[in-house]
Amino acid sequence: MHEPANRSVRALPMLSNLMEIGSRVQPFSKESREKAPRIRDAKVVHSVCPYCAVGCGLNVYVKNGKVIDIEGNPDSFINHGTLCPKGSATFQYTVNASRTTQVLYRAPYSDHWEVKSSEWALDQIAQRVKKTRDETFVERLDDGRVINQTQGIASLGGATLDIEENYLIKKLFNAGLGIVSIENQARI
Amino acid sequence: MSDHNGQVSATPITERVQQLTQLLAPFKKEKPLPEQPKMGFFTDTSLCIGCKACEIACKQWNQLPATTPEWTGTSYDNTQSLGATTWRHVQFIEQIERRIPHVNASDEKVLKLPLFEMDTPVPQMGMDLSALPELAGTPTGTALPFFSTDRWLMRSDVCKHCANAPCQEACPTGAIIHTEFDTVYVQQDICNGCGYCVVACPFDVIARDSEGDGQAHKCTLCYDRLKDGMKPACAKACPTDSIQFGEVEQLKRDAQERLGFLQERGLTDARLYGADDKILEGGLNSFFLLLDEPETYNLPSNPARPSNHVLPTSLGVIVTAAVMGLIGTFFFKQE
Amino acid sequence: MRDTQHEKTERAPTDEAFINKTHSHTSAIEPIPHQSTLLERLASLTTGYTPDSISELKEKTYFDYPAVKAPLWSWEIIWYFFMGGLAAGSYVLASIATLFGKKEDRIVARVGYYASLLALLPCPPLLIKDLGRPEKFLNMLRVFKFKSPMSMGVWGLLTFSGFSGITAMVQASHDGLLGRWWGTRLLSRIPLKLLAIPGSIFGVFLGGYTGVLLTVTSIPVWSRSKMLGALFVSSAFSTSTALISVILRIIGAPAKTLYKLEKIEWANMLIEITCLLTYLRTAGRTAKALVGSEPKEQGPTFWTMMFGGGLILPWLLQTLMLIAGSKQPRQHTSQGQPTKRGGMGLLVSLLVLMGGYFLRRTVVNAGHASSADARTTLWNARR
Amino acid sequence: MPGLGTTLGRGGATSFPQDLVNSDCILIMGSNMAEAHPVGFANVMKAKDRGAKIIHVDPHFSRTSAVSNLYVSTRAGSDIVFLGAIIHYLLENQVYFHDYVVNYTNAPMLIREDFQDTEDLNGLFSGFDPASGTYSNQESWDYQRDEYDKPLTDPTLQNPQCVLQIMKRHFARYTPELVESECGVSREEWLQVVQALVENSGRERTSTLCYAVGWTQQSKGVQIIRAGSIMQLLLGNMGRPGGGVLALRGHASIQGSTDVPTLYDLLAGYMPQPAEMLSTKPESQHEPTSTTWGARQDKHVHKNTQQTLQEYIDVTGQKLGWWSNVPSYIISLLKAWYGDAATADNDWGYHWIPKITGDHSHINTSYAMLDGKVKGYFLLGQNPAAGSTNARMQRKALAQLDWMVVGDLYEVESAAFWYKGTNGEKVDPATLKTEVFFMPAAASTEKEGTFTNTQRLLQWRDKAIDPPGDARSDLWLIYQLGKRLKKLYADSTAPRDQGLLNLTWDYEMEEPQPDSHLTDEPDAQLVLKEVNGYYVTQTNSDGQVTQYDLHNAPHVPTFTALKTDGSTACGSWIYSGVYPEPGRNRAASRISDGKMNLDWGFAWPANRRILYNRASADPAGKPWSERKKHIWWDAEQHKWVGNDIPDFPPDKAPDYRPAPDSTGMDAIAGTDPFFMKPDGRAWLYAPTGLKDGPLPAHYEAIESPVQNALYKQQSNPAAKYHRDRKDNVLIELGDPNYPFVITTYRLTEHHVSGPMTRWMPWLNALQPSLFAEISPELAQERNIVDKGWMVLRTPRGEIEARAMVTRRLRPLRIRGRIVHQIGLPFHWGFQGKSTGSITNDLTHSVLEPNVSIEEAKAFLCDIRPGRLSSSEHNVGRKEH
Repeated sequence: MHEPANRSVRALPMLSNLMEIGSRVQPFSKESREKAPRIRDAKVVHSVCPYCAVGCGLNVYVKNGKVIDIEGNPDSFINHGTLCPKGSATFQYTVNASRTTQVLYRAPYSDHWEVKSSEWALDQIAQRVKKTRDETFVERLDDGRVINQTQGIASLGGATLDIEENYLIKKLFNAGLGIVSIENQARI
Repeated sequence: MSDHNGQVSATPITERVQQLTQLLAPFKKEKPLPEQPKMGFFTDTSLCIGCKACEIACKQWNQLPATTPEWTGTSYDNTQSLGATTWRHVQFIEQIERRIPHVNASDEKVLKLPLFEMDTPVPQMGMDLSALPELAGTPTGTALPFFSTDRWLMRSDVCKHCANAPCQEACPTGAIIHTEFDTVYVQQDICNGCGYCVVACPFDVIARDSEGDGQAHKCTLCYDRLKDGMKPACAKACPTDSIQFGEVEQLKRDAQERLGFLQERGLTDARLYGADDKILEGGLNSFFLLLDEPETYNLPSNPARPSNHVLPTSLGVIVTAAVMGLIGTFFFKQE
Repeated sequence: MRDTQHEKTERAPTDEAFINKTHSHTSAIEPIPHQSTLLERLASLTTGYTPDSISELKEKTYFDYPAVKAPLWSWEIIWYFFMGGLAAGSYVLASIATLFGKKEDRIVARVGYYASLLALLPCPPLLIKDLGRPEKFLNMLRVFKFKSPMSMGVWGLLTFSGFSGITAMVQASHDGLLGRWWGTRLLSRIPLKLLAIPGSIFGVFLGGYTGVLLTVTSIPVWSRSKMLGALFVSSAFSTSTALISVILRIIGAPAKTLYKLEKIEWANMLIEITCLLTYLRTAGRTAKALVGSEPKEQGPTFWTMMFGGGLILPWLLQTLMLIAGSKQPRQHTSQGQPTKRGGMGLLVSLLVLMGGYFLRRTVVNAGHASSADARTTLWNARR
Repeated sequence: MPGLGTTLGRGGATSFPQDLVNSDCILIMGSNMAEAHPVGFANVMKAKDRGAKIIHVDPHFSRTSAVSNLYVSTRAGSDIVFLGAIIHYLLENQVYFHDYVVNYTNAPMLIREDFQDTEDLNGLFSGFDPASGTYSNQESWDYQRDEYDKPLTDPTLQNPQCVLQIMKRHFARYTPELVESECGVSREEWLQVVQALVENSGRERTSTLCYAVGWTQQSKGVQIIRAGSIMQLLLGNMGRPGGGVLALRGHASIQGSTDVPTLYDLLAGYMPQPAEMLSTKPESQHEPTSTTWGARQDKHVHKNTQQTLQEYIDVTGQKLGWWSNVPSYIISLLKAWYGDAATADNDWGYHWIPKITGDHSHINTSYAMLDGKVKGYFLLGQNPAAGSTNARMQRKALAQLDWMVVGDLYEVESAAFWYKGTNGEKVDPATLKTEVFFMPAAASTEKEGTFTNTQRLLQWRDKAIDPPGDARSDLWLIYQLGKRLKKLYADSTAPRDQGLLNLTWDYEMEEPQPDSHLTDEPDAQLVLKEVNGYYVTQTNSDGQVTQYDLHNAPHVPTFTALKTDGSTACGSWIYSGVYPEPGRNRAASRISDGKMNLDWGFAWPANRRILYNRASADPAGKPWSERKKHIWWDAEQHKWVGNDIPDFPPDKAPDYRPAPDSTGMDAIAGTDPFFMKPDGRAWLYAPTGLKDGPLPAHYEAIESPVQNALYKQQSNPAAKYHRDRKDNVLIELGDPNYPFVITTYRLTEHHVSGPMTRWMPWLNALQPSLFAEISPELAQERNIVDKGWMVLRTPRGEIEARAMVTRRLRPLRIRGRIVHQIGLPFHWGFQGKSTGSITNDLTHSVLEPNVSIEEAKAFLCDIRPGRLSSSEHNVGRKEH
């Protein structure tokens, strides 16, 4: 099967030895000798993949206050360390220059965002909620039945949030404020 | 170095010495590390679900930039090839027989709505159901094939980590080495981007990062991870064990077993690629189980080992030069 | 035709149907009978392979994506190959003239050694510029690897540069170009003949290794035939003979010497033609990238500027001149007249130089076309 | 998932993906599992290697089909024909699992004589009110009952009024011929599927059914799931290893967000939201949608109002079975919410909970928004402007708001709708009033908390680092907002504000998190403790009563400890047990044992991994077979033992028979595995709880190219059509302008409408553009060039996509006619690093009656080559 050239090499062991000059010893560099995975001394934080609902375990590697690597958790019986492409890309989901990290505000009819502080925004939102709730709250139906609800405010979202967050949303919006339209992706 | 200790006079000399040592550092060839068992990949395409987790896991671990997005329309493969910043690449090959649904002869052209002609009776209200064909009784048994006849082959391509790697043989700086794990590795502190490895590789693997550092790059088989006994990122991420990592000898035995398993299940086209010593006279440390001919996957079935060309071609040079020299001598000697 | 079957399974011809699917962008198969052009016929004749688009389309590939990477090399390497060939050939020719030439042939040696050094000068910069990381050029000297023509080439070039440099200096000392002082005296004491033989060996190396360099790759058009080294070295000889001949015809040289050069040139070209034809025949289908006429293939340039204009035409002219020259009684009496300039030979030599350049250019560029041709790459690897 | 809830008792996947390796046959239908759940699908691949047969039935040849043993190409929207024919086959050939069916399902129950089937009424069941478009009177669907209200049965299954006989008649015309003509599946291929299932079910073998939104996103989604569940019950595959129905859910905590619901019609743990329906029309019309559980009211308690807690309990609780425990669950919830303010005297604060007055589901709310009735909107991690059906309408609706709050990591379409449009469409901000607050959110790695995954498994995430910049967790946002609102209302004495003022709202972190710079982050563990439940008061042996608050209270060990006397508080009873004692957060437990992994996370309820696992043993309590044993009765220990936590009262012997007048759990026999149902049996036939009939019947999709072959009734009669909406124009049957069926799906490389993937260069490089998959035949018919552009159009909108001409799509022969299907992913929008048309601009907003989910998996469209004119000079896309 081998080509003639090779046969000639075999025929001439001397020649083949000659050809090996420079190929036998691997010229390692310093860097190669010292190579080490960057997560060698990193802190491992256990997490769960934020995408689909299979629930793959993640290991988040942290060094100097920065996430340096996110991989599957090999101990998890769900994924045994494996991940799909989205899960494997969780690093880029969290460490991404395109992320919006400032509170943005768009005034009515304005054509631009304004950067605001969280405190300011929270105060404003609370005031909007109070105003709208007070304007739209219905205590009783015409026939006298108590309903204590408002349809003036709605909420959407939860399937990507934590249980604890869902719990507080329902508790505050529903039990506290009387908002009825509290919905999430489960409906979609 | 010496800002506080006031060794001012020594500084320039030290610096120069350092500069010199830095310049010469690459020339210092470190002692090769003690040999470890050979490590490699067994990529079993019969298990690939084309999820491309390997591509991303590789990018993530090695922090490689994304390639410019380009929608190719070549099935679900928008990656197209391995490259300087793409070290795993999933291929998609559609092999689908066309079964043309039968329509009534009169309607063979474009059928416009509404048209509700039936060629099998749809049971109607109040119809005598016994008029319908009998249902099959107890099942006669089903022997479903391992894959349905329509196939969408998927394969995660990667550097083959050849036992006799043409890129390594070609490399004029010694940047490309066989590591202690017998993987083929480009030492980035050495490579000067001559590009010879690029044309030496028979598998479309190694490439020079022309938009980046100008050096040659390819799968490192996660050399850094191997040093700590960790699995390479792609093999670790692969959800279906299509990418298996381990000692080459063991992997090759597993591969044979898997091939037998598949052939027993009727996959007569299944074959191993690079698991024996045939390819490049030593086989591949990263080898494949294919479900079709290698060419279907753009794999050369038996590529030449470029370094074997050195002798015959040189012989040609010598003979030709000798003849020409003699002719020159002859004519010059002529009166 | 009524088909009572529920579904008809359109199986055959599977291959063709499959091709239709996977390669619909190649606008399917062209079964139109194709009137082959002159170049195409030449290509078939020389390579022994007639492209057959239908059977080639039936070969499997993956969406026709390249199966090997394209070479990174472009004009720097083309010029390096050309200049390196001139430097090598000139040195060897000069050495032959030194060793075996008559007294009047000294001028060949003189011009040859100088030309060699001059042609060599741009080579290292060209090579370094071609690197991805030019500043790391010195890393080339980290290893010495027989199997890597690139590694050997660097060492060979380095050594040859030494010989070429010293030889030129010696020659210059002889010629008094460096002035007269102890250094030049020392240099002029070195016998040229001593340098000529080892220098020529490295010259042959430099002239030929470039071909070996290309052959020791996976690019089909370069690597299938093992004749590229021979072809390049023959071209190195013929182009440098032409170069020296051009210079001599410009500065003037003994007619006898020029006549010798003409004969050498003629013979070299004949050998080059032989090498080229052998190369094409042994490369077969893979030579398509060089001789074919499809986009990116080098055929049109190759046939006109190299094969036709740069080899066959000057060879024919040279043949005619030699025949004419031998019929015309040579003016042996004019030995006393030292010089002759210009003439038809100048044209021939210039054509040869052009051919030599285009040989490098088309061969290197054919590497690009060849790497893009997955079907031929995969065919080439079936053995 | 009331499909599962009504049939089996709980609206959750009955099993878990890792159990698939124990399957002998896996039928994947209505799911592109390999692409949407690759890691879960790894178990399918393992099962296949172990010899299991993998069957994929889908309109679109996907990566799931590619690795299956058998791919069956079917018409979108014809699922019930396919499954109905299987049910017919099983019944007709008596190849169902007889002992299982007789003992564990309601097959022997007798149905009232006045019940009329779709066979009798040409596509309608008895009780339909055409005026309201609802089954306003479902009484005729009920069982025949004895004097104790217990159903009459015929164990011989011969009585013509028994469920099995009714089903036989109901499915009689679901034949292989029908499958061939309606699904476009050859009868041979269909038979292969049936045979594979039959061969791989029974005592020795089990088969699993996997489905996902391919079923739920249809106007009859619940009934398709019902049909699949019925098939599995007849085959005897429920509650057994390698069996069951695996509902594959698509979001990290979508299960969690229904368990601890952010849904308008549910309170925690699947108790319904109290309702006071607006109109005086029959109550069922405005009955809340029953998202995952199915309504459960005992047919014999009818209350028109739910003004008091007792009325609520009467309506929502049950006399029989597990739901008799509702009082302790709802009172503990009220205690968790209103703390000390909730007392027996004030009905535990029940009146503060708002009553729903209609269907306030997402799409209906969007329409209310469009009408200007909704002023303020919170969007937390959701993107209706691209991700919800009829997205164009959604964007219009957002523009009618006074204000909205968007919490997300990236500036998603819903946050940018006021200045940007799809395909380069001009939007003039000066005309849009909506005030927008964009609150940057923390990523999942930047906060701690719990996700509940597809198998009901709670898993805790530790926090890796602080979020960047001003980004904060949604927990922080809600908590801080609540604190501010409480302050704003602090002086109010108005009764309507007292709920808010009494709301317990103290989740202050006791110690700051290590390495964190955030000081005002609430303590997620405390919230989880409240969800788990705690003792408000405890009485020791001396009769001394100790009062506790959330911070110092002892944890409730499990939901059986919950009380009706107000001594316990619990945020979601089904999660009770997740945090049974201080320092023992079972969601954060990570111990894999290679078996059932009972110490990895916590699966509700009570950490049971395979639901209804009592059914893995025969009526006598012995495993059906050694090969498939899971739990069994240990007579010596007098309890259920085995590999899993028994999903059954642990000491209820198999031979226990309830007294005729027993109630609550006492009415559940030792052979009744489905004890969430009042009769303890799985419901092949649903005598109550569904709005579109007790049995699945085939209706065409709302938009279909063909007439319903079986009934005069074309599509689901009870669906919510929104016909009066001008932006919801529907394609009429036979409209030649819209001849093609379209179905949508996910690609592995992206996530839903893209908010979590389209900003990521790595993923964008893998799938850079929206494309539509069409067959070569259709491409030829419409002159569409492979890799070129094409426009897809419905009356709701037009979009452009790249054309991927592929044989993976295949024209079907439906009743002698060619029907073309188009496949379309839906991951794109106008924001992010990879942009493209919004697939949801095409979809309509007709909703499934039980759960108000839209129909995105089967509708009609037209196509043409080319691009949308507005985008021809649009952004210098690379594809040019």
